[in-house]
Amino acid sequence: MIWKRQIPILIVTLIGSITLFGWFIDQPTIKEFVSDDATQWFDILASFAIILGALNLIKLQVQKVLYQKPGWIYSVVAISGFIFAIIAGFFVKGVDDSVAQWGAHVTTEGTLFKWMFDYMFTPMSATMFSLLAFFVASASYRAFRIRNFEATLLLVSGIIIMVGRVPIGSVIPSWFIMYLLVLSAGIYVNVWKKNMTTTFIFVAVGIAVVTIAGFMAGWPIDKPGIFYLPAIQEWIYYYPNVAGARSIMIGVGLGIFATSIRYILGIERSYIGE
Amino acid sequence: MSRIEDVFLKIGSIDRRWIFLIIAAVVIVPLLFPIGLPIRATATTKHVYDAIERLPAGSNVLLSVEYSPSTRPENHPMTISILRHLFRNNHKVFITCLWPDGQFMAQDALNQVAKNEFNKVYGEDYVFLGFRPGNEAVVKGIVSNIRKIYTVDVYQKKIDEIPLMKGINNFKDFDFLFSSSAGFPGTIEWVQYASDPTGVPMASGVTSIQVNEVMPYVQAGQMVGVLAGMPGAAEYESLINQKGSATSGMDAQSVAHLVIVLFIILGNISFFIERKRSKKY
Amino acid sequence: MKDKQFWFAIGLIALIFLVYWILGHPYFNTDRIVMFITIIAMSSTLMYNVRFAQRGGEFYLRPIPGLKAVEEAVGRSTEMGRPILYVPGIQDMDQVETVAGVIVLGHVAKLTARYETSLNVPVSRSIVMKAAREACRESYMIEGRPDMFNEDMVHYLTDDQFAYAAGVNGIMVREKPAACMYMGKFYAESLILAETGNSIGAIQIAGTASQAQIPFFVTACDYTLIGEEFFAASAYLSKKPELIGGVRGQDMIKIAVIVTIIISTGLMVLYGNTGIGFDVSKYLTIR
Amino acid sequence: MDFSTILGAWLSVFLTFGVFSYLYKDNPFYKIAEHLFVGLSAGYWTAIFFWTQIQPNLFGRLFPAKVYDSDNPTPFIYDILNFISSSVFPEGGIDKGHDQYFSYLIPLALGIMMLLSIIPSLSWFARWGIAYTVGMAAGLRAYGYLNSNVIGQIKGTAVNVFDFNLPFFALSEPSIFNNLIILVGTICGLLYFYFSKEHTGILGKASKIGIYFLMISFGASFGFAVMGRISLLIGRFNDLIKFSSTEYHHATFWVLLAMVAILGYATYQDKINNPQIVESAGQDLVQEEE
Repeated sequence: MIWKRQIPILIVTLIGSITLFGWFIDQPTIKEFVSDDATQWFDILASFAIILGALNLIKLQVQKVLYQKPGWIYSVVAISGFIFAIIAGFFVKGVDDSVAQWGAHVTTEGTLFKWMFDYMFTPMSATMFSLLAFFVASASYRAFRIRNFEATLLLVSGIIIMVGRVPIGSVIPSWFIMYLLVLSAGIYVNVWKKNMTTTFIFVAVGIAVVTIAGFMAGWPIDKPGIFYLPAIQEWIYYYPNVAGARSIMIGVGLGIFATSIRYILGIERSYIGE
Repeated sequence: MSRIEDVFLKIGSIDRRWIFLIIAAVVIVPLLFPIGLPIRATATTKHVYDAIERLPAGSNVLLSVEYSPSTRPENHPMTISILRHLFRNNHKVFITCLWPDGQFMAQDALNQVAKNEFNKVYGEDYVFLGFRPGNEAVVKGIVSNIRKIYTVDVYQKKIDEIPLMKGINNFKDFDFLFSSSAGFPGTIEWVQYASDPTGVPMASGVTSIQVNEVMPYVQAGQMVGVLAGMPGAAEYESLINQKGSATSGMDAQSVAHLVIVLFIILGNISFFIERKRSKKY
Repeated sequence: MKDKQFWFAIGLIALIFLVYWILGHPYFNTDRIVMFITIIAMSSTLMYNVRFAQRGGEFYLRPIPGLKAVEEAVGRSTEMGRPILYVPGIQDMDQVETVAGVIVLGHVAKLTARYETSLNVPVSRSIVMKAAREACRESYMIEGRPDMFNEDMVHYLTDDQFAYAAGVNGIMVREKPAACMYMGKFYAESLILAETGNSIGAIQIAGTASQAQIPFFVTACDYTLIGEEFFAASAYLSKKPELIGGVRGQDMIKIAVIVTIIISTGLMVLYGNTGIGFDVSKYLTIR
Repeated sequence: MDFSTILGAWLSVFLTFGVFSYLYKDNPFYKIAEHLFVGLSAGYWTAIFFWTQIQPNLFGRLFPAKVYDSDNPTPFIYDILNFISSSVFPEGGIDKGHDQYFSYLIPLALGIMMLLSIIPSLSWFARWGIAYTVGMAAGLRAYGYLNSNVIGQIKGTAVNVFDFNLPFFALSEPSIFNNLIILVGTICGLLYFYFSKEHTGILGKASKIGIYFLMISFGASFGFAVMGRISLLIGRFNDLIKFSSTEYHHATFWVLLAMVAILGYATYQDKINNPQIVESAGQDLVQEEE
């Protein structure tokens, strides 16, 4: 029991407090250990953890094949992919020592490992991510709804950012946006007042005002600034967005601080499965 | 009026694979037949450009590459434009990577810019240190003693034999940091463990999805500026007036955005019609 | 660790530090003193609240509106006689969000036991399956309906992200649940799930702290527990003292942060316009 | 254009369309690409993390070339290892510029324990190594997040709000109005996540304003997320267009044609064999017409 539970907790508490108070110690030998050797050990153990993760992944696939679980034929594909990568990484370099020694072969042009990266790893990982563009498109059609005021605020600021951030946004004149606002205000007035004549008058007056102002100002594309999409977009993502993101950042920062302190004090023990 | 509403409802429930085809077409067509819309630089992109312009010639700049092929279309044009800008101003460039794939991305960028365009000398104008695992611990190690983490460069050549590395012991020996980042570890770790504790100015090029997480740092002055996604890369290409893949992608980006905004509006119109009808019954 | 021992230990450490400080605090990086004091103050606030909760102290935590929405959704499903679909995220139990997702599942299982509604929980990790089954069995026991619980309520689909999404979509389309709940850590597959749930007309309630997915859940679902709300809700339901104490401690620290912002702003305005006082931002820049 | 590049291009196009075929439905092409990716990335990570950290910085410090000629006990062990694998342990010691540090036997031992934990009965072996990484990460993050994400943000918000040589209102330059927006938005956003008191009265109004600021922030990240995903799709199509050129023997067209034909034929077969479950609900993304 000591080996499985007390010692890991002791390691977390010991290493955690050394690292935390290591920020404040100016003594050369301790500072050198905490900042250099301890971090080197961390890097080495992080590498072992990734390799362990990879082996666990493959163990899962091997079990699927051994117990003939449904879809085991695809697990054979996964295992052969793993073997191919191990061969390219450790056994077959593809070039002689003058071009690349062992170790540098993982990045040098012409090696089997680089070929595997360019023509097998890259297309699959890049395409996996680009699937999301299709899902976003179909979700924007079938799922993003203006259910309440908050969702409206979210979609409107999202649309302004999306259109204002790309070149086409700077081609749309601010007058076009003002006309759009007059029309949408007209629809709102119509729904609210339920009287066609007042809506008609409201829209007619609105359009007249915008047109006159336009002629007087000579229809500049980006004046008045508050209706020019790139300017609105920049204001939104530089001020209100920063305020919202900052309050989230502070909240998450305090959460991570609290979780880290609970780890160091041994209150939080999820890493050993409790 | 109700016939128009029926049409909207019918559109509202079409098979999602039609939407997939529309988006695919909307992206491919502008790539084959570019429109060439003008690109206007925004403030945060200009701040990065001005910060690098203000650096005295021959200063040491650390360029850290932490993205993978999956976000290459956004990050890679930034890395290439920044490299061009740094080499044009004759700065000394040091390259590290916090992601394993970053080594390949940096290698491609160096082949294209350092070797072919500027034919810079390896070991005197630029050094490629490569990837080290350990996430934020690597950043902390670089801040305290870089020579302990990198005893050899990416080509397994010893650091002591590289002339450019003379006098470089830790992060404070660099005059500026640019991180081309796509997530964890990346920009946030460079701010927390390198730039904030030492005061060395930094800027970053991030994927669009990460922009919101780093904007508070920009506003608080912990970062000089940020290149936000592919539009940010296109703006930087226009600032150093050397067009690249980001600029050519902007037309497709613009058209695709308009189509998605159209989808959101159409979807909500059919949503309102459904709600009005369900209220009646 | 009983109270007396605890205060004795704290007093001893404080004394040692004081003596060390008076002796000229060798090797102490003095320009990080503000950070040192902040860490000590915040840690002791957290520890005080956790111990207060462990000793049985009662805290008032405001009711989370999201949990009311969950109860309404279960009620609606019961009226319509259709099942409830619960997705505890796509990651493993080492993620704090998945642990919170399983705690909320326990609460939902109590409701489905009470209202005799069928519950369907597809998972993508084997350890999550074990934990979720445990939570459901326990809830059905507490509600006195062990007969209604069966193991297959919680079933494993696949580890792969998009194949899991395709599998859950198939369940939604086949069984047409009246309510879909997504509580845990999500990546891009959140879009596929929320969209199909929307197309079958189900009430959708989401809870996650994955910042990139919150905007999509907010627009696609009827109710969303945002970041800390999700953790507070699971702490509230788990009745575990260290979790409730943690929420309370963080609330206190949040108030301290707000007060610090207001005071520093006041000082900066005073100093900026009239020159009285000092430049606070110097103390807030810790090198 | 040598053969390996053309073969690579064709393979890359096949894998790209294999993943894209998921959009039609979850079919064997997608499953092959998906599982190949899972297996390949596991092997890829193992190789990269071994050759960039374990070999140079761990073995490099236990068997450095510097001590190889001296009368040190390690060369004897080293020759055995060199015999086993000359690529990992080259002749004359690992020459990465390290001195010899026996303290690195500790991370080696913890690392081997982690690898052994793959055996079910020894699964707890991994706990010591994981405890070290969890402990250090906690120590680093407690300071890093508090310094940059809390105190740094307080400094960014607490500025001289009423700085009179700033304009009162300006859209994208610093101004008094913008300083107020950030101050009020940050405080109200924080109050929204306050759980110890009922949100009524002033606190209720403040948290209402707070959720509006949060929603604008979520809207911005929504817009950026859509933008990022479209950029990735543009990147993929650029590659496909490149591989459709004559240099690569029009790889894109041939592979696309072959895949559409096979999938079309498979669906046609499904319709013949079992017409009633044509849209096989379990696997399919498409929802039947209501």
